[in-house]
Amino acid sequence: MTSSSSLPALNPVPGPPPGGPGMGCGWPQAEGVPLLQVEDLHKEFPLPRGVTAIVRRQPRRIVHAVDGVSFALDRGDILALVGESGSGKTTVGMNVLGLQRPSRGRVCFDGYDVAEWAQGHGPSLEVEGPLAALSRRQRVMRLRQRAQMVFQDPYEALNPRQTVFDIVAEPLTIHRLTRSRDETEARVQAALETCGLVPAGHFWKRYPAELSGGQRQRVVIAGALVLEPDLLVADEPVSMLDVSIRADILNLLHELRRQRGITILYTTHDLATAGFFTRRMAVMYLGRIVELGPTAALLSRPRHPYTQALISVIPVPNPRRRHTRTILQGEIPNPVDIPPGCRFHPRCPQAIAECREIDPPLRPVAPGHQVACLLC
Amino acid sequence: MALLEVRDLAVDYLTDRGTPLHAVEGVSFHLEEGRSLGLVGESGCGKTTVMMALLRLLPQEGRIVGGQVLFEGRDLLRLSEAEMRRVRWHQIAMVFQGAMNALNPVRTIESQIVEALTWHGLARSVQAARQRAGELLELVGIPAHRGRQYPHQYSGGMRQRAVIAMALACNPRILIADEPTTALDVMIQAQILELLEGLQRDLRLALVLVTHDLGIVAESCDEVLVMYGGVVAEYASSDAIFNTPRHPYTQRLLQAFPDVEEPGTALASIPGNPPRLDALPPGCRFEPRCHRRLQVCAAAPPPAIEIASGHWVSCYQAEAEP
Amino acid sequence: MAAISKFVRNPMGVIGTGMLLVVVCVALLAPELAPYDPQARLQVTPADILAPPDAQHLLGRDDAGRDVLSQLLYGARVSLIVGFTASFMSMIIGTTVGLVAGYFGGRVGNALMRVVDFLMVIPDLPLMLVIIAVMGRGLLNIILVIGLLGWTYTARLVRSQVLTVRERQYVLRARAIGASHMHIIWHHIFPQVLPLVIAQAVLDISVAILEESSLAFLGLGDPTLISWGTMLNFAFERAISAQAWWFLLPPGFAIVWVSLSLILIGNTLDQIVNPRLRSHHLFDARRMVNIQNSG
Amino acid sequence: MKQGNYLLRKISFAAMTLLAVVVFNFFLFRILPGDPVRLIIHSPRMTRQAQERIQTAFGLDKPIWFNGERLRQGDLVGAFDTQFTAYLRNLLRGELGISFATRRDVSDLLKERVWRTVVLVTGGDLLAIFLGMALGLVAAWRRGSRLDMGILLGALFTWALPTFFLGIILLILARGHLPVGGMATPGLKPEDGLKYWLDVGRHLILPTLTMAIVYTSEYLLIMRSGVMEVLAEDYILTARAKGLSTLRILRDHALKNAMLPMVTLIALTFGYTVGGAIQVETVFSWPGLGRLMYEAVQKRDYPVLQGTFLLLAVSVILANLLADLLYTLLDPRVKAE
Repeated sequence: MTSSSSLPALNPVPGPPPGGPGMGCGWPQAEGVPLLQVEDLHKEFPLPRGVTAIVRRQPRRIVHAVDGVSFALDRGDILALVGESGSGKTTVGMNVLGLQRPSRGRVCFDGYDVAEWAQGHGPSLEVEGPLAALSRRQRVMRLRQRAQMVFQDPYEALNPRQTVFDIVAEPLTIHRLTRSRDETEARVQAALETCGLVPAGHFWKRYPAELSGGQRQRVVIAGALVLEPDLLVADEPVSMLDVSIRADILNLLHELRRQRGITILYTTHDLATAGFFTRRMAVMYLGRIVELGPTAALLSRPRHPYTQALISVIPVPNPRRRHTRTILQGEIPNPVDIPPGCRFHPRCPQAIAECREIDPPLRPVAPGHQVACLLC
Repeated sequence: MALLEVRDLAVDYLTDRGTPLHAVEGVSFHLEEGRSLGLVGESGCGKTTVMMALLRLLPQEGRIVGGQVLFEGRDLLRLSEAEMRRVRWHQIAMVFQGAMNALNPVRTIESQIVEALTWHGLARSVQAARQRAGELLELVGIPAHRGRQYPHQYSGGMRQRAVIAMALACNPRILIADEPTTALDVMIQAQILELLEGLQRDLRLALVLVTHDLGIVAESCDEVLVMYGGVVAEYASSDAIFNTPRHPYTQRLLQAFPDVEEPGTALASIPGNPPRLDALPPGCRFEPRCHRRLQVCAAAPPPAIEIASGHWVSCYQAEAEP
Repeated sequence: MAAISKFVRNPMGVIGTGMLLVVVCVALLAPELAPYDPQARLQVTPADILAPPDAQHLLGRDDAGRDVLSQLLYGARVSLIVGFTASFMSMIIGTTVGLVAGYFGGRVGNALMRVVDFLMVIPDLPLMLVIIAVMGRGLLNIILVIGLLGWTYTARLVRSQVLTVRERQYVLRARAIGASHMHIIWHHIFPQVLPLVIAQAVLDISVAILEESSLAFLGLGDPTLISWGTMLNFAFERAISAQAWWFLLPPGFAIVWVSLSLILIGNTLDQIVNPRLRSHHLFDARRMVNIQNSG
Repeated sequence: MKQGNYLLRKISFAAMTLLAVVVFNFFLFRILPGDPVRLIIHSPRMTRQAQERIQTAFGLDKPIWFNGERLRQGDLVGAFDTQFTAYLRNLLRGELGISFATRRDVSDLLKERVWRTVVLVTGGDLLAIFLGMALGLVAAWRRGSRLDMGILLGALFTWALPTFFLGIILLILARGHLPVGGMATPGLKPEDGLKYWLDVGRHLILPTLTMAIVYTSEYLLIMRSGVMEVLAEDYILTARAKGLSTLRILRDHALKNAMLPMVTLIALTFGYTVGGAIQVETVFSWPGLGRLMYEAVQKRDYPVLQGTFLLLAVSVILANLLADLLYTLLDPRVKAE
């Protein structure tokens, strides 16, 4: 049983306009830089203060959702961002897409720091190059065309009052990418069929409620794909789906990357699915990447105690291979009060005295493999 | 005599127009004291319905239309509602899916445990009941003094622990846990599973674990019942299900399940969608999606065959090698 | 479409609609239907004052000898005009405030909701009495007062609905594909709110009609028009001791008729667009086991 | 501490609302067309002394709320020597002006009548709350049954009834059996002791009943949908799985949870209840605040109107504050907000 036999065939699509992806929106690919480069990203959410807190002049309490995350993603690459809820992985995705404005740090998309564009109210920044003449809003729209999102819950991500056609055509209308109804229909059809909804005409008058979970998720992907983006941020795209459907969606993403060269940032809590089709993996804990490396190495020889524990508790579907689990006690601390020193030390089974004081940075331990731990 | 034996259980749901939908048909299994059974299937396969029918807690549209539920030889389906109330919680307790909402938000955790004890007459005084509630909380790893707190002051994992403590209040013979770890993080999930395994061992509980996650079942269950579309696909020991599965659905489901110890292996998927209750196939319910279907499969549902001792398969090709 | 067929299948909704249609027809056709000019100054003899019903005057005469039936028919116009225009005003204001406060939130949203809280706490009828007593009793004033004070509940309803819709992933998706705020509000938020707003607006019409009749009964109706509330005011002041039920009861039951019709419609709409969970956990469990005894 | 936040917020909101009502009350009667105070001053029905008394009491020779002239002269205190400050000063002293119609102090009038309305509203409201909750609970539990349909239709029908019309119908029906107007049979005095109070009680029956019937439907409908939502919650299923009986679940799990939101709703409904009191008191000539307000409207007695409105608004605001405080005590979740 190979994966490709169960794959939907990728239909030939009216390809991107001549000149490579991105040309259509007047934003050519830059040479020699990663498609996406995140540097020291911070995202903080201040908590509302009560009246008494203001009167007593207590400092504003801050949720450190993302607390210094850096990584780079080359064109056509795929990176899994793995973490439990509260690790900040979804927030990273939102900041990469410019749906939230980072508190600090840079998010460089094709050489431009898009962090500054995101729903800011400040003065329009001077940028050089092909986008110089555009307003902030126009630049954000360019980014929207090139970076798209796939959502966790296909039951929630589709407006129940829109038909499949309306949903997939909506980005085209918003970006005024098509000149005629025929052209819109052609592109919607192409996107739907790429995502395995064949024949497309059979689906596009339907409402989301008439579709199964897997079909809905395909519609979500088609709605992103219709803009022909370079980057897809897939936020837990299969966690709400049944096991028998998951593989289909993962295979579809896999093929999109292979055949279209789409770059994918895949956030998940599930190491097992991440291991299935990613080449690199980053494990996040409490707003920080604690281990980043090649998937195979990371899964077979995890270095960070957190990664080790996380892998050990994944249930193995075979009773003959039951193994000892390293179960961490307690729960992820509140990201308002991040422990001093190594943020993992209060739960770390191997912690030593120094861990309480030193906040370890990511250090290379093998080619392409970095760990933030004093003991590694 | 088995502690619990379910024979040919069938449940219908009535639609608005009064037509019955056959949600569950011909489900049989048995459970011995101190053993654990995993009930596996995808959403909508009827696994929760079976458990609700055991305790006669189906929703208003639900009807038990056939079968027997023998608890210590007594058919629970023939008890009066008042007799049934004495079985619930005292003999068979249940931890529901989504424990977040299983606790009354305006009452303390302790009072909700005490309620179960006093209602079933298991405490000499309220004082004694409180004492016992504290012990139960300690048993599941919650400091006793936190019993005086309200559910919203607990994290998700702690609420699930509290619900388990409440389920143990009356020393039940059987504990049913319906998706006890869904919506919990992997680490918390592992904590809860370890807790359940430990309790089952120490208290000689019979445990029924209802889940969609094959991995959980492989780790914690002695026997496994795989359900598909309201019927039993395969019922066998855990080892047989995972190493010599005979039903095509079980086989495919296992291939679709990613194994972290073998990253990079291709994942299989099952084409199509699970059957809808209002459009059940006339033959085998898996037939439209099956990669090994024969003509006979579409004609009539296959009977359950015991191909080896305790290994039941509902498939015409159960004895053929895959 | 599904909503319409659900409405048609609901007897309460159908009866309510029928009852409302009757009133609307009466209001439109009042000049044709009314046997007399209700305002006309009549030559009356003492016997005509509060004369009981007879063949010429099916509902008798009032204290000025005028035909009660004709007044009743014309009265429908005032009730419906006040009800529909005031409720329409409330709907527009309430929806706008609710959308802005819910979608944008922030300081403006908070300030708007404080205004809503404020208006909800002030007792309505005394406030209206005071304002009308000072501003004058014209029809326009009455409509304005009812309309401008009646939007708070709609605003709250819309806001709470917007707050939940705003968090849905399809709104996030709309942002991710580059939709503007106006696009999101118009295409993704408003359609989810509209059904609730309409159901509420229908109920608001009946509230407005009841409020107008209360004001009129308390002597603050438009003096140039005949409304059911004014009729009751006159009847109560002058006819109750004379036991002239034909003057007292018809306008009262007319108000009940029209407001009941609207409440039935509104309640049915609310049931359809606001589907609370279909079943609950406390029902007669004895029916659950349905096995023929087979030993 | 968090609970303290909630309380502080509620108290400051109530204070702001009060202030807003006070300001509104002033401006409505001064700024709006046909400034009633000035009209009355020039009324030929007033004696010269009375006119002068009003003139000084209201500071009518002064600017309305801000004296720019004085401010420019650097006189900060004088800048606020205005009609508005005069109004505030009077208010703080409890002086609400003099009734045009009866020439009595408005505050005396209010003092005399306020308890009569309190008795009526409290009695009617308590009865309505009790009936509404009980019937709403039963209807929700027996949802979809004939009993539920009957209760629901009854509630919708009474909801559609104008309060005053219900009063009139009861008045016609009860005439001859029960007293239908006033507070006591003429001739009886408080000095007559028990006999007098029993007579007052008999006079209270019809007004209270009218209030109760009208507001029962209000509470019933809210309670019914509230209980239906609670009964669909998972913890009710847990309670059934625990083996509890239906009555026990209704009492220990459904009732309390559904009642909590009712507390604030009852307070919000209090505003309507006051409006209902005006109508009921008018119909049954019950000499309370509502009847006072009706008479003031009829006679264009603006000081009385103003004073009554202020008192009613203030009491509704305070009732809401009280409900919020009560809610804090009852619902553990508020503390965590």
